[in-house]
Amino acid sequence: MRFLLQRTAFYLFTAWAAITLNFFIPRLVPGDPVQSLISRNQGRISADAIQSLRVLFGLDAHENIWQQYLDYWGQLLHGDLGLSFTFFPTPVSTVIGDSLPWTVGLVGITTIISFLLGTALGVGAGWRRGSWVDGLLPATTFLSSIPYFWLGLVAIAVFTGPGSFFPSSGGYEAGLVPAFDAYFIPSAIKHSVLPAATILVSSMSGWILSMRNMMVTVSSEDYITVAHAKGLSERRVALSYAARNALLPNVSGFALSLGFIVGGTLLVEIVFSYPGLGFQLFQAVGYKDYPLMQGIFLIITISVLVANLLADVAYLLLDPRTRKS
Amino acid sequence: GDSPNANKKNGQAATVLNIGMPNGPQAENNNPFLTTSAAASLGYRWQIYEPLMMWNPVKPADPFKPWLATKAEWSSDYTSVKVTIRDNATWSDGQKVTAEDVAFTYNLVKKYPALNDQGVPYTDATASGNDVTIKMESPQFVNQQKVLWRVPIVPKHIWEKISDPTTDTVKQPVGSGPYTLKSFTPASMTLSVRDKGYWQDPPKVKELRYTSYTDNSAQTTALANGESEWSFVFIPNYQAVFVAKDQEHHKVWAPAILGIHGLYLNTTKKPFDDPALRRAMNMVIDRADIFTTAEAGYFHPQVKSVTGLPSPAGDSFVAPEFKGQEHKVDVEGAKALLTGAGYKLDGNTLKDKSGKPVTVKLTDPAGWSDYQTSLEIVKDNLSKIGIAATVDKANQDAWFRNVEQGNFEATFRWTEGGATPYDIYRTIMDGRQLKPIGTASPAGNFGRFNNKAATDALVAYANATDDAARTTAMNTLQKIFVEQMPMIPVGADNIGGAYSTKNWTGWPDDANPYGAMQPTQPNALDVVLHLKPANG
Amino acid sequence: MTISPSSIEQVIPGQGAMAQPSAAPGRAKRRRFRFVANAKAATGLVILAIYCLFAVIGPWVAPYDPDARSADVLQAPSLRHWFGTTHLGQDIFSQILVGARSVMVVGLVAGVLATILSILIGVTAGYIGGVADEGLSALSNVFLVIPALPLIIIITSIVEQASDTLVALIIGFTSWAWGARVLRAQTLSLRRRDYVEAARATGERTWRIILFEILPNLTAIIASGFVGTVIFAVMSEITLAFIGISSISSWNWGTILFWAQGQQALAQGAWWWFVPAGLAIAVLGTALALINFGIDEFVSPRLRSAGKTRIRTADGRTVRMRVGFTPVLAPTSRPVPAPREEVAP
Amino acid sequence: MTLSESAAAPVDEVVLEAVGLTKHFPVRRRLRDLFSRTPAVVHAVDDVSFALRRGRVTALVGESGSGKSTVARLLAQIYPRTAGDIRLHGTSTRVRGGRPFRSYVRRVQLILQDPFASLNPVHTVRYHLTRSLKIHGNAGHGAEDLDAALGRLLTRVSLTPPERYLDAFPHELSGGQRQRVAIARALGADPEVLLADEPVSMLDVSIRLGVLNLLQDLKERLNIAILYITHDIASARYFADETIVMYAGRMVEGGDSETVTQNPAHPYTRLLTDSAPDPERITGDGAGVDTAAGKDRGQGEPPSLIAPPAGCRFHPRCPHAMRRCTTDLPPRLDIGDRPGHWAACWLYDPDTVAADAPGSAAPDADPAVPPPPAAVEQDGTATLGEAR
Amino acid sequence: MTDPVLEIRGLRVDYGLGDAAVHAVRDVDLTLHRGEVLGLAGESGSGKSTLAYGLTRLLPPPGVVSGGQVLYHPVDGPPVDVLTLSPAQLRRFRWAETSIVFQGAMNSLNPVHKVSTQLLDVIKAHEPTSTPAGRLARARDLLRLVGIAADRLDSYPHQLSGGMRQRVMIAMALALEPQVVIMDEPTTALDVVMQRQILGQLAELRERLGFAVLFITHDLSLLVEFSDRIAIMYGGRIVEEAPAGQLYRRALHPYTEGLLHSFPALRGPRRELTGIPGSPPDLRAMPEGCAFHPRCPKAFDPCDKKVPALGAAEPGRDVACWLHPVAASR
Ligand SMILES: Nc1ncnc2c1ncn2[C@@H]1O[C@H](COP(=O)(O)OP(=O)(O)OP(=O)(O)O)[C@@H](O)[C@H]1O
Ligand SMILES: Nc1ncnc2c1ncn2[C@@H]1O[C@H](COP(=O)(O)OP(=O)(O)OP(=O)(O)O)[C@@H](O)[C@H]1O
Ligand SMILES: [Mg+2]
Ligand SMILES: [Mg+2]
Ligand code: NI
Repeated sequence: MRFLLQRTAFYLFTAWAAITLNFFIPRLVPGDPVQSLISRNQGRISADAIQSLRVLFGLDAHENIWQQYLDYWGQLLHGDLGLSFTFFPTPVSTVIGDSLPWTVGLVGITTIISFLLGTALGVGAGWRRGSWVDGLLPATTFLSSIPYFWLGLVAIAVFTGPGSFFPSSGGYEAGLVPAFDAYFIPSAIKHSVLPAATILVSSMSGWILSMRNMMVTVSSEDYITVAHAKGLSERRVALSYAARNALLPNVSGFALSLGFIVGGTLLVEIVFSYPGLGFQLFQAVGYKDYPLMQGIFLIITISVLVANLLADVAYLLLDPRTRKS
Repeated sequence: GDSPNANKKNGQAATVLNIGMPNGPQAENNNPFLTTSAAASLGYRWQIYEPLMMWNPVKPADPFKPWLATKAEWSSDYTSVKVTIRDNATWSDGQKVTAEDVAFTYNLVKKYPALNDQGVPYTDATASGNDVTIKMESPQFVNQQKVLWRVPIVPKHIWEKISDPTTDTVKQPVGSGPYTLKSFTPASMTLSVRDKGYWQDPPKVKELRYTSYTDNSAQTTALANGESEWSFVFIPNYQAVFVAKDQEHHKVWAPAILGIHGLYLNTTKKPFDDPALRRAMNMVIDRADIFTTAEAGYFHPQVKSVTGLPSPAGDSFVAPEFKGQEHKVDVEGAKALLTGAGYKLDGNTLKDKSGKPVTVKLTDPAGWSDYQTSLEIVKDNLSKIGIAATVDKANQDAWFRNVEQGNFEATFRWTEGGATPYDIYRTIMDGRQLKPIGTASPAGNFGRFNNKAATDALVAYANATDDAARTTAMNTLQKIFVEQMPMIPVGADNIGGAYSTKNWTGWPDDANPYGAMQPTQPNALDVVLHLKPANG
Repeated sequence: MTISPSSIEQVIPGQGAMAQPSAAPGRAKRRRFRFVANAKAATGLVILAIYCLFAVIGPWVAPYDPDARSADVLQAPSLRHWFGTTHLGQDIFSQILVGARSVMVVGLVAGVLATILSILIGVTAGYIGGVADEGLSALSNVFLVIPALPLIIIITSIVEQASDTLVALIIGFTSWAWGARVLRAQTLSLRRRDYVEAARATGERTWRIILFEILPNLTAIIASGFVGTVIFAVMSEITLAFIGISSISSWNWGTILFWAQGQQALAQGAWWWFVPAGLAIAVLGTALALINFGIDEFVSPRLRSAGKTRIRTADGRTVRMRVGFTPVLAPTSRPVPAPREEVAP
Repeated sequence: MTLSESAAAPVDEVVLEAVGLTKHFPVRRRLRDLFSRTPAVVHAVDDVSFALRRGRVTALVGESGSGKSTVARLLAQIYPRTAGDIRLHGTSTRVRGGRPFRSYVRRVQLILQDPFASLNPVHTVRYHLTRSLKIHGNAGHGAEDLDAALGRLLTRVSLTPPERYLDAFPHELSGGQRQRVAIARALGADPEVLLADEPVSMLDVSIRLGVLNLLQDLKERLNIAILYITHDIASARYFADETIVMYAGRMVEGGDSETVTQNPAHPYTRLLTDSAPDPERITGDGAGVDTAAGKDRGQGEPPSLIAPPAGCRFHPRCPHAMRRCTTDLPPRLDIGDRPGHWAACWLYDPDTVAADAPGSAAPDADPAVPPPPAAVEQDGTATLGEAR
Repeated sequence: MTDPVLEIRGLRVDYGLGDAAVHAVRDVDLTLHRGEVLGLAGESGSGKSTLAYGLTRLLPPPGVVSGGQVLYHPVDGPPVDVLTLSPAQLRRFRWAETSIVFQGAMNSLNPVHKVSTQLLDVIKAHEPTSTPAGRLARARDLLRLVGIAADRLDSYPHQLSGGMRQRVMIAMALALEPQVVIMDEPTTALDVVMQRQILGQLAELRERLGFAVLFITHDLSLLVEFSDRIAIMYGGRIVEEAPAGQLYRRALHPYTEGLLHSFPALRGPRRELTGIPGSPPDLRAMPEGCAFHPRCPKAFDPCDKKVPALGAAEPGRDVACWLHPVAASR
């Protein structure tokens, strides 16, 4: 109980710090959205449009920063993240709402698959050392050392093209409307295969390795020897005793690494033109779209926080030692 | 079933046109006035809303083509225009398009500066019968197309109910064009043709599918493999990457418009304040090399005329004395010119009159790869006359600021474009925009070019009430430009596109340049109306 | 970047399972540095050394000026241009060689900075404890939770002219948190070690205890954290250059990829523009990962012995080592001897 | 350094004295504690008083968690005390670090239990000893002095020849050798008091003896006062002049070692001695364990130190507990069999015993249990006779 | 009580293979009789644990059994050699016939599973046909047997004190009523009071259930009191084996002698403690001949040349020492 309270306090503090940081950082960014818009339309927005855009974005008003900070909190507490510049006047929350499902769907699910698969292989590698899974390690290490985006681009070059099963970009076929039907779902899945495979290939080795190492460490614990001595079946010893315990450190590692994953998959989304959050963030940075930047950053931070909180709860459930009341 | 995707398969080749733009995911926003809307970004606003007149940027001097208005009459000083609205047009909800609607639209733009993306100083619009009189504060001879061609006409009965038209995303756009919005997703939008009520023959294309690809490379790939049939995107080595993929059908058309790109020189910095040096530099810069190497041989059509006016769009404006005079690389000529002006070529180093070596720092934003490549070529070219150039890859924001504030030596940049060469010369030489170094001059004259005659000619051209005065002013501008060379012109803006004739023919091309081809221009509607099924 | 969570559980060298009283005196004094003997670490170090060498001499040995244009536009690899040329006829091999410096400098500077920060913050928090600890832990937790790459992208885009050093500093300043956390946990446990207690009881000053008693025992963890940060920094730098956020005025492998991507090298079939830089990064990453494995195995002897699982017996059979089922090499075929006469107790 | 062979002061002079020494560790507060006024603490050490004398070994015995190590750390001033006083040569001292702390530890040195953990694995023997000499200014001047001092130190703890050990790392030494290095490090300060916290419990039986003999030798030759902490009461009998028994943070019995071990007065001490393995107890049939003894001695477990039992802390486990034991804290009561032998137990207060039958408040009160022998006839001479 | 239940013949256990191998257990012969407590003593590193793990084949890598036999005599049926069992047979054999209690109970119990899970596990694995209710009742009985309230079944290991955990381990060891219980320093981590409580209980249980115990510790005084017979190990070999009382009163091997004079006794006259000079041998570089001779006060001519074999010096007493050449004649 105490543990959870403490963690909650920590999460609130972190959330506050992140939100504050979030507020100040874009304000330090020089340049402004209008110019970015012009540069995007090299030469095709007239000089006279600059003023109209400034008026549009409300950039001509000046307020002191403290007041802005308070307004920002006021807005946040009303669930209002402001209006995006890039997609003016679409609210940031709508933009995020549109891209979040894709990120969660692709990155989220793939990350979980990567974690589960990597952990399972790691259990195998750690338990039966010297087996084929162990032999896989050097190869996966090499693959995971390749930058995401490079792997993705090469995959596109190699696997896509006219007549190929794999589409080169996008989350679904053009002309389809997102809906749960027999046309859209297969298309969405088809489009996610390559990016998902890229993420899998480059992120899995981390899990395999850490799980393998934990398995090796746990395998030499006395209680494993005792489990063997008890004559339990190999499966039971491996899963219920060794893997169960080896999993514990990986759970919190998993939550913490979510932050890294979001950063990394940003690139996958860019490369595969996948309409997710990472790509939006990249665009927002490029277009100086502070409200969108802030919104996405906030969402990412909060989801990492929530993941951590969940990991804490999972840890609490998995490890009775932390549960003492 | 009732799935929105159910009929997806039966829309085959001859009914659908796939249009792509490399603009990233979009948010649902069909407000035709906002540059930030998906409708503007991808260009489908012009398939739904129509302008009063159609103008052809490829042949800017050609007369305007009647569209929603059957005719337009400018007052002699170009401060007001009287348009007559066609009486057979209807909105897609069935109501008639009236002069009231048009007047309402112009008053709306006037009332909300945020919607006035062309910055035309409207004062008033009044309807009477089928006519609308639109009044402007100042003469708009050079901005005619901004008034008649760039303003989408919207229905009053809908827009008067919109409380804030600057933030409304117009979920169900109702326009006078032949298409209505069928579906919207962040990456793709579908427009379907209206059943009835369009004022001219309905288009053959039953459905327009817009896809917003995340970047140039994705768009190019889509073009290459036929997913996209029409787009505007920079394709490096387009012959190999795009055309070669389907020699018969994949085509690129990139006509120049009256807007150019070139090397701005800071005329306040020594020794670049010397026109002789600037002209010598112009003489060695290999525009053709830049065109083929940096611009993939098509993207910024080479500006050949010494006046900096692109061809053919600018041909009719070229002064008699410069007609047919094309820029040629002439290293020896440049050297002679320099020696004549007191410079010394000391081995591989050019020394100025005071004996200091001439060096120049070329800057452009890091990510703009065609500009960067251009600078590399310029650097190479300048070395031929002993100028040591360095290429600086700047941060984009810093670059914008520095260029506007005059903190640069030489930079590649564009000029504004318009219906006449006025916008080109204004961007380069307008003394009214002259600001001290350190103060931003966002509208132009980045090189701080200070020439009263040029400014006077610009003012005269914009305010002139007769063609003779305009011609005089234009000739003066060209003469000053050629003699002073405040900016070295290299290429022009193109307003074309990459397209496929596999399913649709009738695209504009050199043989029939009936309009701009970029899918985001108002002409896009005209283009679609020209299309015919390839096998039908 | 994924960091194996197991590194938190690491054992201190000379402690725990390794502490066996019977090691012959006089052998291998500095076992701290013996991890070099680990095959993986050695391979990694050799590769890293080669990279470092190129980082130093790259610009001198490069056959061409990486910026120089030539008439050989977009040439496939040949004897003249080992890795082919770009659309401007620049020599890609030279670009890779020259780019190595920036990559290595950013990696190392960021690694050093992050390591120093993580030591300062982690060890201080762990050793001092109390309010200072709470504050510093909260700080590092905040940095841990905030996704690093997006933060780096945003901060880098703030700076107008992000030089290599600056990029390195930004990466360094944003990526110390994980190391600090691991170090804090480890320091916390070291602080309770008897030898620290003993040093205190002997009368050592606090700074000496931290510097001479605690830090040396953290070397493996610090080294592994350093290597991890270097990997992360290199990847971040390359990513920043690739997506065009950081300045690309100096060559690094990300810049090469940026140009290749801008010119759609792959669509043009110019694979040589793309592949060498990617492989150079991957090999560097693998080398660093190998060093980290080496350190991991050195630190945790259980992992080290985990390597050998099949061993060859004298008579040529292979025996599989397996937890729970000790192999029997020569089950005696001797007949069961007659029970000896036993006397009841 | 001097390592004075003949101490100036007389043997038996009190060097270090603990007076009413108390240490409470604050417990991490739980949510519900916010509402209680008294903060929860671990009563690790309560009201401990004893004196360490020059040239004598005082043993502190007690089960695990009884507070022995805490006492040692309090005396070494590594922990600040909650209450009580520490007197060095009669002067009250309280040091918290810095110069006063160093000058205190120069005279009072602590040796830790685990020789495998108390030497830093990354430093050589030379480093450890040099530091100790340097900190306390015993290194002399120059490298030669230092080498000589190092040599003397190692010789003192019988690690000869010194050169063989000086540059060795701890992992290259056996447990006994390491413990000797730890002792040498303590001696490097040339202390007057050695606080040895279970210095041999981690060592093998055969090596153990060597280290204990070394301590004995140091005591005799250098006249150092030694606090020997152990849970092995038998070794206290052999090596300590005086033995103090602790239970749950309190001293329950004290006296000279032979008396306390052979004729224990406090029921807890008796439980301890009865429980100690004793080969002499072989009954011949092999089933050697005196199960009966194990039975009637309190079964339970040590009490919680956060909320220790009122009265005598042993009463919940004590077979002789009386009602008074559950309420009043027993004072030190002299046993009278030997001078200086005392126990904190109401059984030795005749009034209390008269008022209430021993065992009446015992956990599972069993009237059949005979009263403790010591309470009835306080004559330990029979056993003591054969002791020396 | 005379029939053997476990016979170890010439058991050799190595760490590693080939030249790098450390021979931790060398040609050990040892017999455990039905129902007896056989104590195994010797200083740290003499190979006691290695022997225990080796004979049950639980030695972790790089340990290997390099030779010998471990014959188990079931109550009915022919003896089986544990070393030749297949993994499946071994699994069935384990715990049902031979169970083990290790030194650290905290480490022997899986911290993330309830006591009940770990107890029921073993019953379920060996008696798949039993009903859950039946198993639960068994588990309750078992806990009661070792003096722990049955409601502790739902506790996690960390919620129990060290003594309770060790008792849970003992209960678990007895769950399948094995013939042999091996205990490797089961009480070293506990204090003496707790140690006595547990050993007392164990003795009682053995009385009731009749299993044999191989009791390993280096605390000789504890062994003497608790076991029927004692075997002394030194440098990987058994150097002496005798009934507890006899061994205590008169040790034959100088090493045993030394051991007996190394620990102070609480009772009785103060003995002179001589200890054993020198330090334990390095298993990698064992001295020639008798491993003890470099430390042996009585070493003489043959000691540094030939390894003395274990042989009956007196009825019921075996010793491996050249001082007792009877042994060598075997
Ligand atoms: N730093 C601390 N914070 C809180 N409680 C402590 C601390 N140190 C010791 N204790 C508690 O104080 C009590 C006495 O501990 P101490 O280490 O002095 O016992 P001990 O007699 O030395 O035991 P052992 O024989 O196991 O070494 C124990 O209950 C212990 O849990
Ligand atoms: N993994 C290993 N590799 C090499 N030698 C080992 C290994 N494990 C143990 N040994 C050695 O084998 C010998 C026997 O060890 P073992 O643990 O059996 O001794 P023990 O008699 O049980 O000692 P203790 O009383 O300390 O438990 C020791 O000398 C030890 O150093
Ligand atoms: Mg202690
Ligand atoms: Mg052992
Ligand atoms: Ni709780």
